[in-house]
Amino acid sequence: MTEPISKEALRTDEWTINMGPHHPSTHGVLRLELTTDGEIVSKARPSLGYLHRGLEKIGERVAWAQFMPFTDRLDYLAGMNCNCAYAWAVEKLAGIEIPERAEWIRVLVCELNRISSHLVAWGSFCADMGAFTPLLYGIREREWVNDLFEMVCGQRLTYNYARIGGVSHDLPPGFLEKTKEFCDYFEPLIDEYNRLITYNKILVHRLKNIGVISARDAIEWGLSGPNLRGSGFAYDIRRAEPYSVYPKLDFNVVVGHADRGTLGDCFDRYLVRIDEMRESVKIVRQVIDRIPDGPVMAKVPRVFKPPAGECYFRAESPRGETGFYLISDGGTNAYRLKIRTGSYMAMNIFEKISKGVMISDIVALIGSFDIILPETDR
Amino acid sequence: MEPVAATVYPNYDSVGRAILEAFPIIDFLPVWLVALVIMVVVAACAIVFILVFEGVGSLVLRKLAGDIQSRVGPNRVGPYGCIQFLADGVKLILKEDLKPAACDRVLFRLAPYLAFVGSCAGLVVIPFAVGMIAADLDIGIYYVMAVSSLVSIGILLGGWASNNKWSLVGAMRGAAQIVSFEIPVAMSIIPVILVAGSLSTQEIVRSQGGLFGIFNWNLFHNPFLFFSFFVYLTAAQAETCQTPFDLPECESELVQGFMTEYSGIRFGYFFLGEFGELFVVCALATAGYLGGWHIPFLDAGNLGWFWGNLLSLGVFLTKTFTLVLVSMWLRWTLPRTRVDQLMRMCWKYLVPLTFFNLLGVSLWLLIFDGKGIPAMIAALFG
Amino acid sequence: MGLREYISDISEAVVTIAKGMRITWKYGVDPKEETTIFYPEERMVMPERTRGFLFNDVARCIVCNMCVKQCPIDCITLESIKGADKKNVLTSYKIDMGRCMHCGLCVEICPPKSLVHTDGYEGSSHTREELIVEFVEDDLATIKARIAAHAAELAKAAKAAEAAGKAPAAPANPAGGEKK
Amino acid sequence: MDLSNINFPTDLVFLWIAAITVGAAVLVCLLPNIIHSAVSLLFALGGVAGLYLFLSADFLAATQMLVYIGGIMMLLLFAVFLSNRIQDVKLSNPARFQLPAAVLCILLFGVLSLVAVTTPFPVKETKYLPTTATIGELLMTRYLLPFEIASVLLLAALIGAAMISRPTRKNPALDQEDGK
Repeated sequence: MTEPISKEALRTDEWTINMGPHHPSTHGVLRLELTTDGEIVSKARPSLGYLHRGLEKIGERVAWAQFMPFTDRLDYLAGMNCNCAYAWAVEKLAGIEIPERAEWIRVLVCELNRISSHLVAWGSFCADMGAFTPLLYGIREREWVNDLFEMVCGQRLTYNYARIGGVSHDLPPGFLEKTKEFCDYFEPLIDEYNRLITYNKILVHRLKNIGVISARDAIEWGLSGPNLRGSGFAYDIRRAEPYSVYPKLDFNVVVGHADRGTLGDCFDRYLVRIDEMRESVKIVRQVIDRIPDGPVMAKVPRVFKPPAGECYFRAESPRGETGFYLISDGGTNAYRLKIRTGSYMAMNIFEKISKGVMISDIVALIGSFDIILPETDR
Repeated sequence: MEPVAATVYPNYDSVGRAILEAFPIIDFLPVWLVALVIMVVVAACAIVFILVFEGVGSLVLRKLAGDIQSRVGPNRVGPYGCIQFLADGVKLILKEDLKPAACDRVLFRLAPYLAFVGSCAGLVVIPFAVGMIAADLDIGIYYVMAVSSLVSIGILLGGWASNNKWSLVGAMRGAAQIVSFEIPVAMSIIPVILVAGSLSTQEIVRSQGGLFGIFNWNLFHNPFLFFSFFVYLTAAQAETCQTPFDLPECESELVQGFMTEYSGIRFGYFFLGEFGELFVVCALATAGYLGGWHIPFLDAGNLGWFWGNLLSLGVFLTKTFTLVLVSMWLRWTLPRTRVDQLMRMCWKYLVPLTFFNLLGVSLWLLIFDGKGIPAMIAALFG
Repeated sequence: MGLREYISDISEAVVTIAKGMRITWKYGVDPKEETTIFYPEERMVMPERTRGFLFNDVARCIVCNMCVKQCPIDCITLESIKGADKKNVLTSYKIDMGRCMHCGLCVEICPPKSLVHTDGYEGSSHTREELIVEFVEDDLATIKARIAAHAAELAKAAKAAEAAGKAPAAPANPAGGEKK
Repeated sequence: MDLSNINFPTDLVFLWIAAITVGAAVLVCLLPNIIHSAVSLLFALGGVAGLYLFLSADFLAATQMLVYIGGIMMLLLFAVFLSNRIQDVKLSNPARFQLPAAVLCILLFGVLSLVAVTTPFPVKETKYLPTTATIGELLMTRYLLPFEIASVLLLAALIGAAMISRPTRKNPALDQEDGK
């Protein structure tokens, strides 16, 4: 007697694949435990901590000013943003007014760094998708920005440029002209990138409708930065909670608009970064035109002891909100230092949205979140 | 039945005959020994050719990548890095041949040879020049399709024997992809067979001869063939796992897929096999659509043994290498598809298109009595 | 999926791929686009502010210990002994270049500006010990002898001054070694 | 000298190919690892292709390669690799009825040998002639109906396989793309 074959009899086993910590597409040492049924992923659990260095504890042990070089290591692609965010946070805690020119310089370098960070994000995302050439183009343009930063602070990756009370050096002569030159060179290239790969049919089909995050989910899971704006929610700390000289600047908050596929998919997050580069160039141009003269460093005592108290300061870094929560007991170092980063928050929702995608889409998801592992693990 | 063209090219059928003509002294030796010697020589020629092609090809691939990506590429070994490939080859041979502790030792060793043999056996029927073909098999193209199925077996076994889950995923993708894309590749070369009326590659090339230059190519025979050429190139790109479709070995997802655990010369065999396959599909495209070794406005058969072969070989290799370059150019431009999209492309786009083409070409041949557009235009002007 | 969509799908793919290939072609045929610097033969001109390896001009160093305190990762160690004129004299000034993160905080704080960044960036070595750079060239015995000589000189000067009945003019401190 | 009349030590090559075929076939039965068995089946099928070549059936040999090695072996390997816990299956069945089986085998072997030895095979001079055109013509004229019936059967099998393997779990993202 034969029984009809039921679907249950044809069930296939799931298997667990270990993706990372050594895997080219996990952008460092992210480890994912994939449970897959063939190519379909039923569960992807991120396992963090392979790059944990105890930065927050270090911050409680070294003096306020000495923590600045460590913030470079927080997000190595956007050191300037982390530098400035920490400086702004300490200044908010201590109530220091910094000179006008220093604020403008900080905004300038932050936006330049946003461009270079997004370039790497774009390039490595494309490399994950199999197109190797955009990565090299992105790195090529990033070298310009690195040259500029080397002029201004002497380093190409770990800048350590901001100081509590200002910035370490004034802009060198010729810097603004070179920056303007870079803007003129770079702005048409964004259109070229779009022609090269953004609207390429293969890329569009790889990214659209994958990893859809609704605006509500994005808020509930605490996403920030381009990952949140990719879901169509216009929340930019530079606008929502303005700091520094951002209120005086004219720029748009880029949001995803379901260009192809669904709102909040990987392609929207990708496009947000591309368009943000344009906005950053716009800001850089305004800063070049309007930057005032003056000192770049406020008077800060050599043994710096902020009054006892606590503060939270958030800044918009390329990977979302970079927030510093500081508690001072009036001593030379922080009583408690807590860092909130965009990449870590993006990892939370990973398990939720990676259900039912394919193995290739896992790579797309990681790339679209643009995570930096030192930032998630700290 | 005797092919008509064989009477036109009486003595240039194969390398074997060429060797016999060049060294009449071997007439004294026993026949089976001569045959054996000829087989070995021809096989050695093919292997040496594929080695040199692989070396130069990998160098050109890297140089091209450098040019496209605003870099330089290899430039240290020799002037402009021109002997980099020798250094690479020596490195591949000397490298330690690692085997994973838990691999299946027999199959792990067997797999690279299968892949290599499968892709390079196709060289046998490539018509390099007017008299240069290892064996002018009567089933030429069918033979290529048959032996290239060994590649998928090699990939599958290699991925499984590595005892690595990523390799297995790559092997499964590779096998499924190669098996699927064999259909559009075969279906898009069938129109050429229809036009030539033979499966023999040399016969197909000869059918495109004549003094019209490039307008005798099958590419311009009729619109369906023109379209079919591009379908063939796309499908061949997928069958050889070149970049937009390099799913079995995509380094950003599967970390080289089935090749992950291979090192040293075993990796080298896979690598050679990949390049060999690339050459074979491009050479078939040249032979089938781009007139093969035909020198425009010249009759290679009348140029004498030496010059005829040399010039036609040059023409054939130029055309083939152009196609190889296009494939590399694509490789450095495009992102990679996903596996389901790849299959969708195969079954929903390429396969129906090839059937459509096949129908179109058959009808064309039926209606216009086998004449192509250039021939009809020529007839119009007398 | 209608036939029209089917065909537009194919044509869109072809058009976007062709656009991309045009750009790679543009870069591929243009030799001027190469941005590589042939490093050992050509070198980048380092900007003025480059934070390369640290260098301490021990002749000017005042042994204030500020750099040691400022360094967030404690890669600077110095040892000193009391000099003849109550000033500290360096006997050892070591920087572990393997740990130094080139943040520049020590340079900024250095009062006599004797600690500077050079523009050097080539410092590979076979062992970690080789990365610990010692800036004081003389060994301890030499320095002690020099201090003793200085002390004797000072004493002589003091005696002479006592004899002359007026304050002596202290000679320059020679203990730091000669400038490199 | 005419190549078409080359007289190999034909028997030697034939024996070699036959040995490969038979040896691989024996290994299929004897190897403990089912995947090794599958791979030796590959060699057995390849050997059969070689035998076809000996019968001057080049088209058939290529078909053997294409269908059996490219298609059936592939499916076999897929099935073996992907089977649920294949390693747990008891590979060597507990041998029962050994004696009757042996008797049956010997009888069968005897009968076959007898037939092979006693049958007068008409030996013809082998002439290597192209067979492709003839086969094609026969398939399209005389054997058209069987050919078409086989096609319909295969098509039915194909559709059935597609139906069975249709995924139950749906990926909304993929569906959206499909459903255009």
